[in-house]
Amino acid sequence: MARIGVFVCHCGENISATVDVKKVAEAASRIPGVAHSVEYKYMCSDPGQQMIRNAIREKNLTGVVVAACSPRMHEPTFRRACAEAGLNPFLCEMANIREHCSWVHEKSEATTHKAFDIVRTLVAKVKRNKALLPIKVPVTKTALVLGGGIAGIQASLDIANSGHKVILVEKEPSIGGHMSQLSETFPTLDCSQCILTPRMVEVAQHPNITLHSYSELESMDGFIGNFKVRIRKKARSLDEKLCTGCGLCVQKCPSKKISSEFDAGLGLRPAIYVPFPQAVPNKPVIDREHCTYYRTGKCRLCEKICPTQAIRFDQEDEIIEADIGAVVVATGFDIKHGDFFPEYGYGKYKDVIDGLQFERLASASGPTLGEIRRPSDGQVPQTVVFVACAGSRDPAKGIEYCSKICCMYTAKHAMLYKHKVHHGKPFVFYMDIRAGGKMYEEFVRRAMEEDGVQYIRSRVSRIYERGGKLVVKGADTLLGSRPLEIEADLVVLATAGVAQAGAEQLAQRLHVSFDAHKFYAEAHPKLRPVETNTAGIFLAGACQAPKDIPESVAQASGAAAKVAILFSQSELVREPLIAVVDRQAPPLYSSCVGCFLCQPSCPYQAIEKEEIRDRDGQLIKTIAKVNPGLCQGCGTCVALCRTKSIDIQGFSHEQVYAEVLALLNRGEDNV
Amino acid sequence: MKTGFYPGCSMKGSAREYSESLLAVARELGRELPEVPDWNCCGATAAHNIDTDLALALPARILAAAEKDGMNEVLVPCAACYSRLSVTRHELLDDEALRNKISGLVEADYQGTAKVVNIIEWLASIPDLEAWVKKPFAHRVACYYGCLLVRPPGVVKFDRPEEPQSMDLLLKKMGAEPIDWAFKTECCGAGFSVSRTDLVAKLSGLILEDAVSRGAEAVIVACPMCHLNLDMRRPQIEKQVGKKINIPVIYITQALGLAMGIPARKLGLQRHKVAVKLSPRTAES
Amino acid sequence: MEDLRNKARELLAAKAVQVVVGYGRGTGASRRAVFIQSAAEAGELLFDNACRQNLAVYLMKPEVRKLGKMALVAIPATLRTILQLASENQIQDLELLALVPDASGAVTQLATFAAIEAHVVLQDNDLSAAEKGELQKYEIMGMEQRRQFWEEHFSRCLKCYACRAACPLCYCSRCTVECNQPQWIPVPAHDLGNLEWNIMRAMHLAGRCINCGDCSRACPVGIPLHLLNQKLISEVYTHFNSRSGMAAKADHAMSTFKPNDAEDFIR
Amino acid sequence: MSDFNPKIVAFVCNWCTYAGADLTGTSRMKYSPQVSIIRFPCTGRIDFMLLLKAFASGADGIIVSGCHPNDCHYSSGNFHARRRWIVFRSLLDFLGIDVRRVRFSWVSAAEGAKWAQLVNETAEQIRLLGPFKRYHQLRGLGVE
Repeated sequence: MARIGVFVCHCGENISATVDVKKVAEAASRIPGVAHSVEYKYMCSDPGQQMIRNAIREKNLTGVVVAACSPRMHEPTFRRACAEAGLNPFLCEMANIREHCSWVHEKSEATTHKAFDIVRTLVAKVKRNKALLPIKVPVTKTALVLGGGIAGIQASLDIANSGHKVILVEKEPSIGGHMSQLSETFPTLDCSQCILTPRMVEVAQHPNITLHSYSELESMDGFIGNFKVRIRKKARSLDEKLCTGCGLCVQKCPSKKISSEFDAGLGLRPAIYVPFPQAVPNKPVIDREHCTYYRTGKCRLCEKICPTQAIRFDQEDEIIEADIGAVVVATGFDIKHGDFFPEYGYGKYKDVIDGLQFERLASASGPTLGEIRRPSDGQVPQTVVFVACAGSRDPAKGIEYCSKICCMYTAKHAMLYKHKVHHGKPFVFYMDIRAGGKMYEEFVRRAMEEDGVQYIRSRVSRIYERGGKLVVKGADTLLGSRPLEIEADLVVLATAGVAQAGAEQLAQRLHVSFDAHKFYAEAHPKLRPVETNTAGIFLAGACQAPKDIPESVAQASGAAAKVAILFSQSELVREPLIAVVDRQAPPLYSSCVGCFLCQPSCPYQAIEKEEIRDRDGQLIKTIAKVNPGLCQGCGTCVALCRTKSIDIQGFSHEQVYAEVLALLNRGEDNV
Repeated sequence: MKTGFYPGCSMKGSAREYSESLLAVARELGRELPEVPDWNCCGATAAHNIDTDLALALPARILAAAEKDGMNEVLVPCAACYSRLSVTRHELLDDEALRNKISGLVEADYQGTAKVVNIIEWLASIPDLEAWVKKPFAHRVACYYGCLLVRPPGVVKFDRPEEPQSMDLLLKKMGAEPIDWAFKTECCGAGFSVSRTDLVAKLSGLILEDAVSRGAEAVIVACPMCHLNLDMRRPQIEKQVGKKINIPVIYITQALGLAMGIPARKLGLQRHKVAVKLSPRTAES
Repeated sequence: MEDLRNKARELLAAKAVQVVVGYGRGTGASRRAVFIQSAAEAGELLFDNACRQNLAVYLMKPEVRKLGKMALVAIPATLRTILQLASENQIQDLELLALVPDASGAVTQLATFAAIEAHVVLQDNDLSAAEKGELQKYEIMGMEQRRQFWEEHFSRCLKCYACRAACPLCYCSRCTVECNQPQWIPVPAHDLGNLEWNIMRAMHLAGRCINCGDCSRACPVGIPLHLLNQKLISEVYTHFNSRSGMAAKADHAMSTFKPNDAEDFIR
Repeated sequence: MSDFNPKIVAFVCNWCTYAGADLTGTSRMKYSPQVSIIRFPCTGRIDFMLLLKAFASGADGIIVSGCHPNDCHYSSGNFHARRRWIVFRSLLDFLGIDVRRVRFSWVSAAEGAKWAQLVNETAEQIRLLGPFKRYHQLRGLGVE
């Protein structure tokens, strides 16, 4: 026989002002199975909790209902109090008579009556509650970091320095990401590579970090603390152990006219190449699409001259499997390319370039060795127009958001140009200047005031070539919208920051969600900005939204801290409110008929197939099984199951059925 | 499928040759184009500056008449009329209350069943147009779309508003070589033709200069207003730019008519201010 | 007919199957299922327009299944049932043969799910014009009239569960009606129990029923149960563009979703 | 009829509508006391049989509410629920059961005002429809 304790709270006057709490407690004492029913001014106070603990011990209670505020407020408080008195915390329920009753109704009989209905409902439920034990899951203390840009590098170093193993996966031949392509960085104008490359080397040499460059995530299964990943290490066509990185092959390769990805298409590279001189690892890759040997079957020059015989033409992709406890996704972003601005002639005119291309022109390691020379004829441009918001904040282009980094890098570009071409005339076309950040506004003002960059508040309507010049048309909206034309030698478009190609596919592999623009979605936009909705997977950097370097680094350290918190425990403890498939005695074994219609309904892929076999190993039946590590307890499968073979702990069939009947004062719990 | 024809005022006046060439081509293609019965002015640029209800009621009356006559679509060759008719249909289909109100004003139950199509859409819908081409129109042409044919993008939705391509594709089918140029959708000055001819001369001058500088032999248009400004205002343009510009301005239907072997007179080519003299070219050149 | 008998003889003689489930003579002009286990008995097989039962129901009966590999004389509904059962992991490919007699009496043998799928796409799998017309008749009735119609019918329900026994998709080893903790559906055959039983059955068949009509034919008191199933077949097809029994591996309408599933009542 | 106090059961998910109803409380907005809430983890958990049980046990109206599409705490439970309700509602209607007695809604954790409005609208609707005698008179659970 159940012995339920009911504790009705006044919440000062928050409840007692409209609900007759004495009457509720008195009526509750008459519910079958209620052994103790009291009211008190503040149940959540120390003396209030002590009343509950004492009653549990003295009256030997088998369940507790606290009629007070919302369980979203104090359920943990009262469950803890029950546990302290030796009652399983899952045998405590809260009847919400404040938010759902006293606060929303006037003082009346009906309000008191409703409060009692709620109490009776929860008494009916708690009678059917079962003592549950928290689920403990072991944690594999190795982190997977996807993406070797500045965010991935920072996250890897922070996790590794906290004493945990890291596997860093980068899809390009070298880590470094977009930051390695940049010339200087705002707002300090220090050289990007000078501050980045030491970190890259640190990654390469860190004993806790295993780096897989030229690799991609193939698949991932499992759940927080217990992921299993498969990484595809693409064939570099050479033996990395033998290769010393001497670069002889790169110098001698006869096919040298391949557009360089690192130089954003402005420079050339050979078929066997390292993306840039400071690459980590400093081992070349053969680009099989362009290599003469792969195309024609002849050449093999690199093989002949390699002093360590490291070239392996027949090398195949390798699949590496690993057990992982947490994942940091730091796959970064891209900028909008392609036939996106026909009105700006982007992709049509050689001298209409994007921001990354300008970075390469301005970079000392770039194709022009840092001299600003335009791509079409190598001349130094005398007039340069920079167009901010090329696509961003433009619903007509399908990109409503602000790409956030362009205002700052455009100011930087104009400055760098002016520093290199003293007599040059830089113009910036902008909508608004968004320079929120430490020393950012000052930086933009410096561009305007010290370096004489002309800022024109105007959208650009069209850019076209006329007599070797690029005519940029706009209207100066601060000067009465006077139509305006500038004849430029070079135009730099700050094209919108967009999600990486393939972001969607990766999201599906990881089971994380993304927004309308394919940027990965954080679990909460304010309070959980580095977590995803999938436990154990964290976000860092621009894969979540366009971000600048300091922001990416800060988030990466945040994600690393989350990983370190996870790894600080040997076991994860989770609430046991999960679905369970029933088990019965032979010959039925389970009422589950194995139709697996529940399987696709699970958002967490938690439903597995379990084979029931006899002692000889003969298959008797295949039934569903819920993986307790993956199940998050939504209960969709429960409502779907025709044989009622799946039930969910904490919201079981018996519990909710009894609640419905009790709420309407029917069934065995009626008064 | 019944396609009606809404000429509007221009096709009966300053742009007679547009109408003549369209009907000549249609006849040759075996397409009937009955006029919308009892049609009225679309309101053009004037109505929507004065009264929004009037601006919707005038086109709604035309469309309701077409609907009543069993027309499934209405061909509107004038870009300005096309804009007014499609905007009206778009707005009335979007808003039931407004539709009821305007239906009441024009005393007709407007349903929106008749689609509004422009000349490009109509020509593009003709299967195997290439097969009708007897004498390829082998010239370098600048396809000039003007402002209203492809805009506003939320309403017309048939080509992209910047750097449109549909007219270029049609001209390619006729054997022409469309050039890549920057003034496809720039303003010609439009309705300022009378009140501020100086402005028209300046804007249209830029258009013609760019077309000529890129080697075009003809400018192809699909709008009476564009034609008027680029052709009839040529003396003012020439005065503005300070040089002679000989490039002819041809309606797309005239170019098609020539390619189909229809005599120039039937296409009204003699009506232009700027003489249409195109040097013959072989297919290779 | 001879074709079918010969095929059965051949299969049994070659031990390709252990039992041929087909139609034989029933009471009067009716046809009933026969279980032919030897070539000698094959002469009992019949095939004509009176053969309407969905023999796939026997696929899920353990006593028939234990006879061994089965060849099933199949009408269009049977084939779709086989695919539906396959998609619900109840039968494996190559576990059975389907024998499909055509109007001329010639028999097509379908040995794999792939072959059945290829055959099924060519069938007319939509509700027939007559069925749609009948549905519409009730759809345009007033709510109160519909309520009375069903109240009258359900008042005769005996809770004999013949509908369940005849249904090839009611194969659960424990039906919701047999759950008593809690007792989801009252045991007595009173109005409430009857209504809840029939709602429950229709919901559990939503997105699964292949419209064989055996439930209505089995009902001893003549409740038009097929109408409920046909209504939901039509809803599932209209709203989710999904049809059951078309493929051996399929997304089930009620366990999948599309983010843009349209409705007009959730406000 | 004027003293008819309908009984309305609300089946809501924990993460959006339950929290939304909490917000109604913290904002001290008032609504009709005829509605009581039963908490579920997700709308995906709500079994259609429970709705039948509520009617059979004397409910005059039902509210079912959860997270807006794309906002589900479990990412897709509400999408599954939506399919279920599309089919279930058509079936009830086909059986001549008045679907105006079941109100489906999406109420987010931020929509305290919407919850109050939803409850009041439903209560008003059910008041107009009167007691669900037709259903309660079917012989069943304790209604002998």
